[in-house]
Amino acid sequence: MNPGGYAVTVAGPAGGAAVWVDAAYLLSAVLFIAGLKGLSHPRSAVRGNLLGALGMLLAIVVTLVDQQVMDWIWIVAGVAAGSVVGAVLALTIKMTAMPQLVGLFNGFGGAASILVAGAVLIQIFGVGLGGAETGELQITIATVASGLVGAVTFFGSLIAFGKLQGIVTEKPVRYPGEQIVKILLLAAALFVGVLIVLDPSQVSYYWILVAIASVLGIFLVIPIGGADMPIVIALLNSYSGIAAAATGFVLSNTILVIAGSLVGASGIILTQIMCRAMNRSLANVLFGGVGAVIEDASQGDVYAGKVTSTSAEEVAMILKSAQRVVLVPGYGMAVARAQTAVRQLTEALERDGIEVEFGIHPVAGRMPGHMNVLLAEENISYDKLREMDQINPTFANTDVAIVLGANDVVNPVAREASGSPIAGMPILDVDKARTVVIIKRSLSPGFAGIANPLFAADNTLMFFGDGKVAMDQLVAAYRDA
Amino acid sequence: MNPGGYAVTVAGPAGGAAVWVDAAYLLSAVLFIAGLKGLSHPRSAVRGNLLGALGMLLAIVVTLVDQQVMDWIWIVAGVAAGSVVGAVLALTIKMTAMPQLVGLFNGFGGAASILVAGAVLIQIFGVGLGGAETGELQITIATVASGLVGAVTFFGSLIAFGKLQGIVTEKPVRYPGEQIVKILLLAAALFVGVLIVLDPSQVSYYWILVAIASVLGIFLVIPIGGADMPIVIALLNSYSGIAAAATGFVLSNTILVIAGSLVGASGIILTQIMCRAMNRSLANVLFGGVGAVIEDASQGDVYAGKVTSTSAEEVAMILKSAQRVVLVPGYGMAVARAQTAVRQLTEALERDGIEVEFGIHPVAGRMPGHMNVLLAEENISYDKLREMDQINPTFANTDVAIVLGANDVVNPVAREASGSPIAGMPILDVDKARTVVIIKRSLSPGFAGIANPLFAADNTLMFFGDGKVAMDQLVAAYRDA
Amino acid sequence: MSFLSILTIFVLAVFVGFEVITKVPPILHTPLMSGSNAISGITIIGAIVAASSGAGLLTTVLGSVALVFASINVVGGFLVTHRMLQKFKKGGPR
Amino acid sequence: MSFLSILTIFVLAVFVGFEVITKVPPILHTPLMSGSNAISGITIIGAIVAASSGAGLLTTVLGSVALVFASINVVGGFLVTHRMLQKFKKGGPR
Ligand SMILES: NC(=O)c1ccc[n+]([C@@H]2O[C@H](COP(=O)([O-])OP(=O)(O)OC[C@H]3O[C@@H](n4cnc5c(N)ncnc54)[C@H](OP(=O)(O)O)[C@@H]3O)[C@@H](O)[C@H]2O)c1
Ligand SMILES: NC(=O)c1ccc[n+]([C@@H]2O[C@H](COP(=O)([O-])OP(=O)(O)OC[C@H]3O[C@@H](n4cnc5c(N)ncnc54)[C@H](OP(=O)(O)O)[C@@H]3O)[C@@H](O)[C@H]2O)c1
Repeated sequence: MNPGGYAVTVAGPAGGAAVWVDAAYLLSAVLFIAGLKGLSHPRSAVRGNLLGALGMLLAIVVTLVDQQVMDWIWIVAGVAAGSVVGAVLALTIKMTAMPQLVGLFNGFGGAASILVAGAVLIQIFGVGLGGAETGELQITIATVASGLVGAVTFFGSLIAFGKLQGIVTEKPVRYPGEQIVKILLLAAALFVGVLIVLDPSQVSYYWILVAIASVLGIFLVIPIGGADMPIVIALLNSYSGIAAAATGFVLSNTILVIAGSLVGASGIILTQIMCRAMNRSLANVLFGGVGAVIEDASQGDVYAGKVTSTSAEEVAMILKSAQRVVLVPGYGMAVARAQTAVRQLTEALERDGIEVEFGIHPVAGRMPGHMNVLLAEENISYDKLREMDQINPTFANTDVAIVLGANDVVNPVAREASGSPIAGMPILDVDKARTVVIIKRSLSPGFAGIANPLFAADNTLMFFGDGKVAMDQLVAAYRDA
Repeated sequence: MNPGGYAVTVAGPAGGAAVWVDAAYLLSAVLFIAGLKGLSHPRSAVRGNLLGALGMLLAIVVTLVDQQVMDWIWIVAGVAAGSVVGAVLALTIKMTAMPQLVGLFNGFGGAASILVAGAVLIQIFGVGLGGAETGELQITIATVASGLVGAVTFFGSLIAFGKLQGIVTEKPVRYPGEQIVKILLLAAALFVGVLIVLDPSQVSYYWILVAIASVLGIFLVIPIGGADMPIVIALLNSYSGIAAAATGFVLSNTILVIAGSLVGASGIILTQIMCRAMNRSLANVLFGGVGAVIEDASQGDVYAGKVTSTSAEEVAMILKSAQRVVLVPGYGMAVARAQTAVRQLTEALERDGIEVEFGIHPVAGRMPGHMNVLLAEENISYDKLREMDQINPTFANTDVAIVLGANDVVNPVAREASGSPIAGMPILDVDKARTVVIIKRSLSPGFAGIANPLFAADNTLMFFGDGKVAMDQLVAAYRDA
Repeated sequence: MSFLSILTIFVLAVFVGFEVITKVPPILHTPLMSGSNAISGITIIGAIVAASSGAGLLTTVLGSVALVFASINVVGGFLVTHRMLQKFKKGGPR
Repeated sequence: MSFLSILTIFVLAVFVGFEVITKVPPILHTPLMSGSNAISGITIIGAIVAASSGAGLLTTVLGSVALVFASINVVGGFLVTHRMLQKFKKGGPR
């Protein structure tokens, strides 16, 4: 139906596209959706990702053919440079560094949105080419959205990357008046945005907007602790989708809108899942500043004289007589890169007919599903990686639960309705197992900064040491035993 | 993006709609989707249906306001007449007649599509008003689709209604060359369709198309047996959605397209679910002609001397000492209208602390979910209505399974990989219960026309009689016992 | 609206339909059937457009008859679905 | 394309996204994150349009730089997702 009251047919860069281009875009949208549907099972996931890549290739090729490309050299050079960098990064990165890599890629997507929206603005309103008699409002508002969200995404992602990579301090950087500063920055950005909408020919305003939004992006992420970065990255992932969709509104391009909104939805859902698994609100993550390690005065009291420490040999003996062992990995396994030793122990146990399963908490590690990726890399069957709801009822029949570098996700304090930061967070009930072996370097707390009474429980043995070293010792001891 | 090669901006009746109309249509599309999402749980289902109705109301009101209505009298009269008829039918129909009612409503939707597409064709190409310089192809093809699918839906639904209501013979009407007749009719319809596309000003061709498609609709459904009507209705439901979507393409109206495709998807999915639950292909249902009662010669052998019949008093005694009873209703319960007695028995049993659950096979009765509706009408909690996968593991701990007017869905022959018509159909494993009581009028077979060895099993008691009469007797006997 | 935008909307709506409907449990399949059937009465919009186009008596009559059919479908469909759904209750029979 | 058709497409795509993504199991959440991130590199289409518009050196340069960023996102994203997903195998470690 042709809107009569408010005609918004977009002239501008994409005005002359033929029907076959739109048809190809529709096909690639279907490929993206099919690709994401493929991710609903490990069996179909590889093919799903390939379908997504195919959709992208189709969209790119069609666009290249459709555009009367003037300077092929620019296009070729840009794509070639980007592809090489992307491929090298993707192929050389360690699996443990996956969170920061996704964050970085994410930022680049945001940067691209800023630049594209800026270029379109210049083209339509600055240079005067193309001409936008109608639909100015859609274009200008969408451009402002692209620039704002894109810049927050780019700089926010860079900070998140820096925090995870250790370039920027992991600690939450907090200061008085923090929230006010952020609100002022946002208000300033919106004000400039309105100016642009009112007079889009002032192209320089756009860059001012981008500058303010960049600072906002930095100020939004810097006060958040390193352990919360996964949530930030998921949220920024959603933003990068929104920025792409906004760019789609700028260009009246369906494939940008569809792909962008798919990604926007995906990021929001992952963010929600993580928040729910930690029993925290998103607002608390973004503005609450949990993540500072609070010194817990009562720690001495909790553990005093009740902690039993153990050795590789003792654990190996206990394992020899076990029938069912559950391994619970956490952030410490990723830090220590102990996953190879985990696989070796699993193989050794299974050779003796012992049943081995893994209990994976949804927020164990640094990213949702992080443990699964690390263990999958070691060729451990995804059948053995059990979600919280599946593994919890089985701890009662488990002889040994080995907790490797996990802390908060097994802290029974979460079950008590107290005022502790993790109260109400669903946990893995390892304490129900006959024997619990905890491998970590010290009695120091995990991310939430609170003591863990599990360490002092009667059926708990503490095996102190670096995750990898301890697991290697354990594998050797088990083989000798 | 404005397609350049093939401009299809639709002039015609809907050409002048304002942006707020489209916005309202988008809102009602969202309401439809939210409404269907509400149907994912009984808790939210009532609200979901109301949301859907609200979406419809919004769309109607907006359209009325937007159209420069000439003759209000026509509109008011039409809506009033239809609403009264619809309301009376909806409020007076017996729940057991639900399948035919849905079939009838469905047919009316198809009829509306025929008439609307025809009116648009006359308006644009016949009278010359509106004028369709561009986009003829979209309009004409969509009109042909509306007329063809709408007419098949209308007359197919009428026949399905007639079969379920007993007006048309329930038996599959088969004759030599049946498939060829259908193919010729379809070919003729398509040929006329092509003529219309080539020269849309020949409006009379449209009515020829509708006439042929109507005959096709009748010939498609009449050879199918009465018991397969639910599948036919689900499929025609899908068709009515497709016809609405096609009308949407005729009018370039988004809400018709969206609502139509939602319904199209829904019907197809229900069709698939039913076919899978019967382990038959859709082609087999539509063209295979199962449903004729095949006389089974070996029936006598199966039952000879092995059937134990029982009385209400004996069953009541057995129930008295039971701890867990599972009721398995089937088509016979609906025919006999025995559901009130079922509720009374349930209440009596529960008063004595006996656990009662219901095992509902996905294709028990005449419609997917049919048993659930009948039992819900009796205020039986949906918690107690168990799906096949949930109830099957519990039969081993069940003292008495009462099978009320069900046959094929409990026939153990289905488990054997033989050549029987129901081989491979998943069934309810009532034979695993300690005692099985089967209430039916005779030893005659169910819809699939094959003998049921369960009737002759050692732990089976046959309680012969009409479902309602038998249940009433049973309730009385149980109260007296 | 261009053919391809409407086609895109169609394809996306089919995806939404498939995803949403596959989540409906078997217990609600009959209400789903009658409820989605009521939604297919959306043709009523087309009927209003046709009946009020003023393009001649014939189209007005056709549109009005379509209006009767579509109204039966819509009103009857939503009402009967409501009647059914109201019965679905949790908790024992009283 | 009218604003409302594009808005309609947006809304439907968000619905499809929510429905499809909620079906992804936790085990695949990391690949989902990197894979959907790769899809957000669709801005590469916009970059091509901008870089090839011929509206002046400035837009060409902006477009080309955007092209570099977007290509990193796309190529890196799909590749790293592929690398991860290949590891997910059923059956014991060999
Ligand atoms: N995964 C996500 O998506 C996500 C997102 C946001 C927040 N979080 C938060 O992150 C936390 C994750 O829980 P978690 O149990 O996995 O981790 P955690 O509670 O942070 O505990 C990790 C433990 O690993 C130990 N560790 C560190 N380096 C080690 C090494 N080299 N060798 C052995 N042990 C080492 C530490 O103890 P020592 O220092 O004594 O060795 C620490 O107690 C939760 O609080 C969760 O809310 C997760
Ligand atoms: N639900 C669906 O969506 C659907 C769709 C298509 C096909 N079907 C087919 O329909 C069949 C449904 O299975 P079902 O087990 O429910 O039914 P069934 O196998 O057709 O058996 C129904 C039984 O009810 C008995 N009965 C009939 N009237 C009765 C009365 N007044 N009182 C007591 N008993 C009475 C009949 O035995 P007597 O004559 O001895 O009394 C008959 O054996 C399946 O074969 C299925 O494939 C269902």
